[in-house]
Amino acid sequence: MPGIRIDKNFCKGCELCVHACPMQIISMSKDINLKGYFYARVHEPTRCIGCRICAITCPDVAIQVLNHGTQFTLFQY
Amino acid sequence: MPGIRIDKNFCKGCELCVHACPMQIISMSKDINLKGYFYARVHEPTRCIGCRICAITCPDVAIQVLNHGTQFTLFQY
Amino acid sequence: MANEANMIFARPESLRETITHYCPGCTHGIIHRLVAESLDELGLRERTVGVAPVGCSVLMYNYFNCDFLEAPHGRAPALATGFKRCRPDMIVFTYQGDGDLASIGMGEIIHAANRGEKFTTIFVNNAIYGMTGGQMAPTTMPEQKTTTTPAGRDVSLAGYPIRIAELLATLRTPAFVARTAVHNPMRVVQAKQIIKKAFRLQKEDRCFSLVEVLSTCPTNWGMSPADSIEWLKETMQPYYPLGIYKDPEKEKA
Amino acid sequence: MANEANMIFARPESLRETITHYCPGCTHGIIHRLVAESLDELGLRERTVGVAPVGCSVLMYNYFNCDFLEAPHGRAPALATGFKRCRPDMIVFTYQGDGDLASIGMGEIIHAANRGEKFTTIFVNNAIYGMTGGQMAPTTMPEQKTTTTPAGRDVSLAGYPIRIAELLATLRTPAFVARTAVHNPMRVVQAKQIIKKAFRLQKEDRCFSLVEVLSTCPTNWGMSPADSIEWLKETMQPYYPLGIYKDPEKEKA
Amino acid sequence: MADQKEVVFAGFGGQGVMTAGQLLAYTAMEEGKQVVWIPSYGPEMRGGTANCTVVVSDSRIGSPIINNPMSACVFNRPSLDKFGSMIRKGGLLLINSSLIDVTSGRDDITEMLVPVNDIAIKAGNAKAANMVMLAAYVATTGIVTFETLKRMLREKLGTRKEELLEINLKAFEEGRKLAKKVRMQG
Amino acid sequence: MADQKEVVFAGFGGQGVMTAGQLLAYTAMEEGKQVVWIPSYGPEMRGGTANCTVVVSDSRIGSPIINNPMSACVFNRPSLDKFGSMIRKGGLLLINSSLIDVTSGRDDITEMLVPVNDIAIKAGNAKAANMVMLAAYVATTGIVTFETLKRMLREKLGTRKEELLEINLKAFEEGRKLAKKVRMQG
Amino acid sequence: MAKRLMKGNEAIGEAAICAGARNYFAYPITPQSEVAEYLCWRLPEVGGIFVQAESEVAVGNMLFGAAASGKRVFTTSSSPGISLMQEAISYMAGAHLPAVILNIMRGGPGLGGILPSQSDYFQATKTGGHGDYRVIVLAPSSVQEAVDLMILAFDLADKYRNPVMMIGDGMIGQMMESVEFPEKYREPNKPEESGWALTGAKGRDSRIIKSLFLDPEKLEENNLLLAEKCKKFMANEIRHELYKVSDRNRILIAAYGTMARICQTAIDELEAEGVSVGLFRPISLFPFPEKVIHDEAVKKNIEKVLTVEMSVGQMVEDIERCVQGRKPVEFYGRTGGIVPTPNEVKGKVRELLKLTA
Amino acid sequence: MAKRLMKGNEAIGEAAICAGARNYFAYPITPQSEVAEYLCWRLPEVGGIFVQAESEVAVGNMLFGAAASGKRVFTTSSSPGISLMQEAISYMAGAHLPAVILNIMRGGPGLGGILPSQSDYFQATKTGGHGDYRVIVLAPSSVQEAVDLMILAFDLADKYRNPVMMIGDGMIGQMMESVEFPEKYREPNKPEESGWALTGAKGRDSRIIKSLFLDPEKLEENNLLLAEKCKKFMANEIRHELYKVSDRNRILIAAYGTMARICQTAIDELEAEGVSVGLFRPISLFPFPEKVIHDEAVKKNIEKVLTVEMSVGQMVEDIERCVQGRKPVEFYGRTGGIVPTPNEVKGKVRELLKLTA
Ligand SMILES: Cc1ncc(C[n+]2csc(CCOP(=O)(O)OP(=O)(O)O)c2C)c(N)n1
Ligand SMILES: Cc1ncc(C[n+]2csc(CCOP(=O)(O)OP(=O)(O)O)c2C)c(N)n1
Ligand code: SF4
Ligand code: SF4
Ligand code: SF4
Ligand code: SF4
Ligand code: SF4
Ligand code: SF4
Ligand SMILES: [Mg+2]
Ligand SMILES: [Mg+2]
Repeated sequence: MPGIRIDKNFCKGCELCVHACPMQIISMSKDINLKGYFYARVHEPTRCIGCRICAITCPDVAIQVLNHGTQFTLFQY
Repeated sequence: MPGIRIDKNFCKGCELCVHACPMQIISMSKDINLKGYFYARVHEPTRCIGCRICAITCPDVAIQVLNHGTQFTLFQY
Repeated sequence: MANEANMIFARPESLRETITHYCPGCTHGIIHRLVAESLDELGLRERTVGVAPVGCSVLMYNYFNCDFLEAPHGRAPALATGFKRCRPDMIVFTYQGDGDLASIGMGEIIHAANRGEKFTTIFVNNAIYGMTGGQMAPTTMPEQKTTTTPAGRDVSLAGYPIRIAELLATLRTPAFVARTAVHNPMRVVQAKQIIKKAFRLQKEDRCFSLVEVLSTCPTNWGMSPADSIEWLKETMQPYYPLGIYKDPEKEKA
Repeated sequence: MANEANMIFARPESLRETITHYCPGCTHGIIHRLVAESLDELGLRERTVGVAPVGCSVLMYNYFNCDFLEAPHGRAPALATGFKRCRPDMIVFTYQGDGDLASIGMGEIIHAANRGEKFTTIFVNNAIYGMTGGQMAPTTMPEQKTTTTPAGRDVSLAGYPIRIAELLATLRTPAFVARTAVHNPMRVVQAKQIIKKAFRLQKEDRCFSLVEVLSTCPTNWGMSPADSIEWLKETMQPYYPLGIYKDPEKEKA
Repeated sequence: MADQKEVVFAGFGGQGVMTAGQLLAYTAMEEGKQVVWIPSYGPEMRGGTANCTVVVSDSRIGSPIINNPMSACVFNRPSLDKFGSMIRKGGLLLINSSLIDVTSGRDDITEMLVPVNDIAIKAGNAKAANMVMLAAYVATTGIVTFETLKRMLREKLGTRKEELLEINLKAFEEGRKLAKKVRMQG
Repeated sequence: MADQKEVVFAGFGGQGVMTAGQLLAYTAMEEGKQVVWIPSYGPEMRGGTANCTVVVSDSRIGSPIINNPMSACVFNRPSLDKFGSMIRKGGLLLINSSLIDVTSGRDDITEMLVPVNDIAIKAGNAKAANMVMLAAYVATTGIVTFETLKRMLREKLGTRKEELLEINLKAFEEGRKLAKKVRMQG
Repeated sequence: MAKRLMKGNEAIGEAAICAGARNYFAYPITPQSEVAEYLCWRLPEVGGIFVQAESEVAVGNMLFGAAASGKRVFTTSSSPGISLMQEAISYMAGAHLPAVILNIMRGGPGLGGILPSQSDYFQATKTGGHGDYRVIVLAPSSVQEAVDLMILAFDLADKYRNPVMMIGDGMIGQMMESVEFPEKYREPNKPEESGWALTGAKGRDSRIIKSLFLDPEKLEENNLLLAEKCKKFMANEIRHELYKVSDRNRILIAAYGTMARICQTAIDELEAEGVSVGLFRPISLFPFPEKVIHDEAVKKNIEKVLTVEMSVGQMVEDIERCVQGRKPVEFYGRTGGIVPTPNEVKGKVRELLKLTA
Repeated sequence: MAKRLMKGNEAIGEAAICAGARNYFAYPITPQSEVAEYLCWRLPEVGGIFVQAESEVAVGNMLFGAAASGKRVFTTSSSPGISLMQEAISYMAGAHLPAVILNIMRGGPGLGGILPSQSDYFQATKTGGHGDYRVIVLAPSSVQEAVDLMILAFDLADKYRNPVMMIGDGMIGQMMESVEFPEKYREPNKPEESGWALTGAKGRDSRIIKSLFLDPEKLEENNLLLAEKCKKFMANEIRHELYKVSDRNRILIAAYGTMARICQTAIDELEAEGVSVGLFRPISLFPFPEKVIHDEAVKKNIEKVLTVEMSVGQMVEDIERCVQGRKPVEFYGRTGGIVPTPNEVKGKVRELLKLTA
C-alpha cells in the first residue's frame, strides 16, 4: 500500500502539496512545528495512490513516498 | 565644369579614391606631403564628371567636389 | 519503519538533510532538488563544483553535498569559466537569479555562452530581486509593483522584461538553451528532464548549457504560495514561453 | 578660387578641419563624416553631446565640433544614459568600437537598449582591437589571425563572432537597429541614410537607435586599404548581413 | 545618562516589534525627548527573529548600541533567551506569555508575564499583540503619556484605516489594564 | 658610468629604428656587456615617431632613462629636432641625410651626415636603411665588433630569410665604409 | 522646520533633494536599499529622476555622464558596490566632475556580511581607484549630521569640481533619529551658469570633458591641478569635533562615525568613575585633521592615543602618521558587524591605564 | 641557463611558466598587452591555457574561479584594468585564495596616459577593494628582478593563500634587459595535495570556498585570520635593498621600482661630486619595511629623508608614518608619464642641502 511521510520540521506550511494532491488527502495541522509553521499532514492515508505529486511539488523536500509494490507509475521521473 | 580639389596635407595616400573614381582620373603623386605620404592628385581634371564618388570614399575628407552647374546627380546624398 | 527499498521518492544524495532558509512556498527549493537529482542520476556529485550567486540562493552551498564556490554578484559565469578551464575533467554549474544573471551579470553570461564554456547554468527567473527585499529586476513584468517601482514597472522608463533564453539562443556558438517552469507537477517533471539533459551534455563534453526556470517569490510578490503559482502561470508564462531554444542535438540532425 | 556656391561636396560643419590620427585608409574617418553630416543636416550640432569610447576613436572629440564626453572603456552607454536622463532636450550619441561595445561594454549596451534610452549608438565593427595593437575581439572572424590568436581564432576555444545587431534586435523594447558598411560608395550612401535616420528618430524623441557599421583596420589586419575593403566584403559581410533589424516605424505599420 | 531609558522589542519577523518600537519613538519625540530607534537588521532574506531598540533621553544620546538595556519586551522564546540575560540589574522584562511558557529565571529584575496574543485576539485582531505589549510597557514605565501615544497612532495610521485604529486603541486599553494588574501583583 | 655608452635611434614608425636598437643590444649582450634597450612607446595607436635608447655598460646599469645620451642616430627631421639638442657635449650625432637637409647647428658634438636611405636602395632594399645606420654607428664607435653583429643578425633572421640576410649584410658593409669616409672627413 | 523621526537612509535621500539634487542612480544593496526605495517615489514628486542601473559599474558611469550635465547628481551603495565604482570615480576625479557618493559600509572583504562596519576607510581616503586623485570623505555620526553633511557634500563637490564621498556604517542608514531639514530647499543648479558643463556648442566653442592626456606634460598639468585641489581641501575643508577634551585627559580616543558616539558614552561613564578621557572625532576623513590630532596628542597628560574602529585597523595608520611617535598609538577594533560596546571601550581604556574595573 | 635579452612583459610571462603557473586570464591594455601576446602561444607549448576575457571584471572573477582549483593562476593588467578587479580581489582575499596579479602602471587617474607611472601605490598597498584585507605587494626595479619576484609571488601566494600583487611602471614592461631563468622550471601544483582546493567531494566532505559569513562572530573570525596573515607578512616577508647607505649620508632617498634605479644613478653622480646620499628601496611595498626605514632615517648625519616617486606623493605617507617625525620627510615627484631624470633628483638633493649645482 502506498503512502507518504512528511517530515514536519522540514515543512514550512506553504500548502502547495495540499493543492497538488489529486486525492485531496493532505491538509494542514493545527499545531506548529519548531520553526512556527502549521505543517502539512495526511488526513486520509489509506486513499494515497503513491503518485508522488505531493513530493514533486514540495519545495522543501519534506515528503517521502513509499510504494508497497502494487502501484502504477504516472510518469517517469 | 565639375572638378575636385584634394587637400594634399589631409591626404594619407590610402589610394581608395584612386580605385573608386569611375573615370580613373586620380593617381598618386611622386612627392610626399608634410606627414610623409604620397598624396592623391587628379591627372585628367577635364574628364571629371563631378560624381562625388572619390569624396564619399575618402576617409580623410581630403576631397572637395565642385560642380559648375552642368552635371547630373548620380544619387541623393 | 517502512522498508526503505520501497521508497519511490526521497531526498537525493546530492542534497544535504538541512532545512533551508527559503520562504514557505519559494520554488528555489524545487529547483535545488531537480539539480541534485540530476547530479545523482548522472553520477556526477563527486566531481561537481557548484558556483553560488549572490541572491536568495547564496547559501545553497550549505544545502548541496558537493564542492562549492561562492561568487560575487553576477560573476558566477566568470568563476565557472576560470575553474572549468583549469579542470575540464570536472562538472561545473552556476545557479543564478535574474538580478544576478540578467542585470549585473549580463556581460559575463553572454560571453561565457558565446565562448562555449562547457558548464551548466541554472537561471532562476522570479521576476524580482528576492534577497534585497523586492526591487525591480530586468525580468520584472510590465506594471508589476516592486519596492523600486511602487506604481508598477513603467516600460517607458525601464523598458520591457529581458528574455534571457531568447537572447542567448541568437548566439552562433553551439549551446543548449531552454526555458522551463516549476509551477505544477507536470512542469516540474519536464524541468527535471531538461535540467538533466543540460548536465548530460556537459558530462559528454558537448557545450555550454543554460536552463531558465520560471520561479516564484511569494514574499516579495506579496502573495500566498498558491497565488504565486497562479500569477506565474497567468502573467509570466505568456511573456516567457517555455521551450527549448537551442539544442546541439537538433542542430546536428 | 572656385565659387563656393558650387561646392557639391565639402567638409561638414560638425567636423573640425583637423588631420586625424587614423591610419591611411581606416574607415573610421568615413563614419565620422557620416555622423557629422547627419548632425549638420538635421540641425543638431549645437545641442549634441558625443560620448567617445576607448579605442582608436578615443580622440574623436578633437575632430568633432560639438560637446564631448570621454568614457571609460565600454561604458559609453552608461554615460549617455546618465547625461540624457539629465538633459532629455539634448541629442546624445555614443561611438564605440567592437572591443568597447561588444566585449567589455556588453552589459551596458544591452541594458541601455533595453531601457529604451533615447540616444544613438554608432557601433564600429572592425573585427579587432585596433588601438591596443590588434588583439582578438568578440567580433573577430573564425580563423582570423590577431596578436592574441596568432594561429587564427579557434572557435572551439573562443566561440563564434558575436553579432550585435541581431542580439539587440531580439529585445522587446522598441528601438532602431541596423547594420551597414562603408566599403564602397553605394554602401557609404546607404550608411549615411541609416545613420541619419537613427539621429532623426532621436530628434523625434522616439527610441534608442544603434547602427552597426562594418569598418576596416588595414594596420592590424596587415593589409593595404584596398585589400582591406575586399576582405571586409568577402569575409565579414557574409557573416554580418547588412540590413535593418528593428525599426519602430515598421513596427507601427 | 541618568535620564536615559532604553527598551528592546524582540520577536518573530511578523509580530510587529519594529512598529511598536517606532511608535514609541515617535511618541517620545513628540513629547520633546531625544530618541534613537535602531533595528538589528538581519541577513538579506526573510524569516528569523527581529528586534529593535528604542533609546529615549532628555539629552543628547551617545551610543545607539546598548550593552544592557533597561527594559525588554520579548514576544517569543528565542528573544527571551537572547535578551533575558542582557537586561540591566533592576530592569524590566515583559514576556509574551501567550507564546512563552518559561521565564528568565533572574531575580534581580522585574518580570511581567503578559499574554499579549490572547488579549489581542480578544480585542479583535491577533496582529494587535504588539500594541498590547507596547501599552503594557508604557503603562508600567510611564515613559510617555497615553494621550500622545494615541495621537501618534492616529497620525501614523492616517484616516483611511479607521477600523484598524479602533482595534489598536482597544489593544492599548487592554494592555494598559494588564500592566496595572501585573504591577499590583508584583 | 665611465664605461657606459648610450645611443638613441629615432625616426618614423616604419623606419626600423627599434630593430636597429635591439640588434645592437643583442650584440652587446653577446659580447658580455650589460644592456638595456628601452622604447619610448607612443600612444595606443599607429603613426608618429618612434625611438629607442640602448645603454651598454661593463657594470650594472642604473637609470634606464638617459638625460643626455652620448650618441643619437636620427632618421627624420622631427627626431633631429628632438634629440639633436639632447646629446651630451662631446657626443656623436648621425643624421640621415637622405631625408634631412639640415644639421643640428651644434659645434660641441661630432656630426655625421649619412644618406642611409639612398645607400640602402643601392644595396637592394630601401628597408635596410636602419642597418646602414647601425653599421655606420658601430663602425664609428667600435661599441661592438662587426663579427658579433653579423652573427647576431644571422641568428635573429634565422635560416628562412637568406635573401634578406644578404641585403642586410650588404647594408652593413656600405654603412661601415661610409662611417670611415665620414670620419676621415670629420 | 519641524522635527521628523526618520531612518538614516531616508533622511539622506531627503537631504539630497534639499540640496537641489534631482538625479539619482543606484543599484540595490543591503543595508542601503531604502535610499532608492524612498527616492523612487519621492524624486518624481519634485521633478527628479531615479534610474535603477544594471550594476554598480553602470551606476558609476551613469553618474559620470550625468555629472557632465552640470546638475547635482548622486548615488548610494555599500561596500562591494563601491568597489565596482572605483574606475568611474577615478575617471570623474580626473575629469573634474562633481558627484556625491554615499557608502553605507558593511562587513567585508568579499561578500562578508551586512552588519555595520568601518572597513572601507582605506578605500575611501586613499582612493581605491588608480592614479593620483583624492576625494573628500565625510563621516557623520548621527542621522542629523548625515543630513547636514549630505548637503555640504553637494556644495563641496560643486566648489571643487571633485567627487565627494560620505561614508557611514550600517547603523547610520538603519537607525531612526529626529532630524530637521533647512527651511529653504535649494533650487537645482543651472548648468548654463557652470562655465564647464556640456550644454551644447551653441554660440561657444565645443567643450570636452575627459581624463585622457596623451601628452605627458598635459597629464602632469592635470595631476598638479588635482594636487592643488588637495591642498585646498587641507586648507579649507578640515572638519572635526572634540569631546570632553581637557588637560586632565589621560587617554585621547580617536574614532569617527557612530563609533565615536559609542566612545562618547564610554567617556561619560569613565568620567563618572573618575577617569578623564577625551575624544577626537574627525568629520572629514580626507582631508584628515592632521594638525588637530597631533596637537591634542602631544598634550602633557595624555599617556596614550587609543584609536577605536569597526575594522582591524585602518584609520589608525593615519593617526600614527600624524602623532609622529610623540605618544604611543593603541588600537581597539571589532569587525564583521560586531559593534564595540561602550563597555568594551571602557575595558580597553582601563587596560591601557592598568586600572582594574 | 643562458642569458636572454628579453622585454620585461615577455620575461614576466616566461617567469610565470617557470613558477609552474599554467593558467592565465587577461584583457588587453597598454603597456602590458605583450604579456598576453607572448603567453597566447607560449602557454599552449607547455600545456597551459590562456583565456582572453571580455573585461577586467571578468578577468578578476575568472582568476577567482581558477584559483579555487588549486592550480597556480595569474593575470596582468594596467591601472584602469586593475581598478575593475577590486571587487574580485577583495573576494579572493576574503576566501583565502592564492593568485598573482601584475599591474604595469600607467599615468592616471581615469584614462590618463600610457606612459610610466607609480600612482597606484595606494590602491595596491592600502587595497582598493572593500573590507579588511591586505595583499602582498612586490616592486621590481629591473627585468631580472621582475622575473625573480614573479616566481616568488607565486610561492608567497600559495604559502599564505592570499593574492599577491606585483607592480611596476611601464618601463619594467617595455624595456629589454638580459635575464636568466632558473635551470629547473617548477612543476605545476597538484591540487589534490592542497588540502583546500575544490577537487570534488569524493571520499571527503564537500568543501566550500566563500567570503560570506552572515554570523558576525564568524565574519570576525575570518577577519582575524586575515589580520593574522598580515602579521606574518610583517614578520617574514619584508624585503628591501639599501644602496650606498653609510654613516656619511646626509640625505636618505626612499624610492622603489625603476625610480630607485634612476636615483641610484643620481646617487653615483652625487658621490662623484662629494655629496653622500644613500638609497632605501623597499622591494615589498606591503609589508612595508617600516623598521628599516625608521632605523636608517634616524642615523645621525641624515639631515632629510627624500621620497622620490612617479606620482604626486603616495609612498611618502608611509615614509612619514615610519620616520615618526625623527627627520623631515621631503618629496619629489613627477607624474603623468614624465620620468624624473637623475638630473632632477640631483637638483632636488642639492636644493635640500642648499648646495649650488
Ligand atoms: C556588487 C553587489 N551589488 C549588489 C548586491 C546586493 N544584492 C544581493 S542579492 C541581489 C539581487 C538578488 O536578486 P536575484 O539575483 O534575482 O536573486 P533572488 O534573490 O531573486 O533569487 C542584490 C542586488 C551585492 N551583494 N553585491
Ligand atoms: C578598462 C580598460 N581596459 C582596457 C583598456 C585598453 N584598451 C584601449 S582601447 C581597447 C580596445 C579597442 O578596440 P575597439 O573597441 O574594437 O576599437 P578600435 O580601436 O578597434 O576602433 C582596449 C582593450 C582600457 N583603456 N581600459
Ligand atoms: S503520493 Fe499522490 S496521492 Fe499520495 S499524498 Fe502524495 S499526492 Fe496525494
Ligand atoms: S509542500 Fe512541503 S513545505 Fe509545503 S506544506 Fe506541503 S509538505 Fe509542507
Ligand atoms: S568626382 Fe567622380 S569623376 Fe571626378 S574625380 Fe571624383 S570620382 Fe572621379
Ligand atoms: S581617399 Fe583621400 S586620403 Fe585616400 S588617397 Fe584619396 S584623397 Fe588621399
Ligand atoms: S525572498 Fe522570494 S526568492 Fe527569496 S527565499 Fe523568499 S520567496 Fe524565495
Ligand atoms: S589601428 Fe586600425 S582602427 Fe585604428 S586607426 Fe589604424 S586602421 Fe584604423
Ligand atoms: Mg530574482
Ligand atoms: Mg575594433
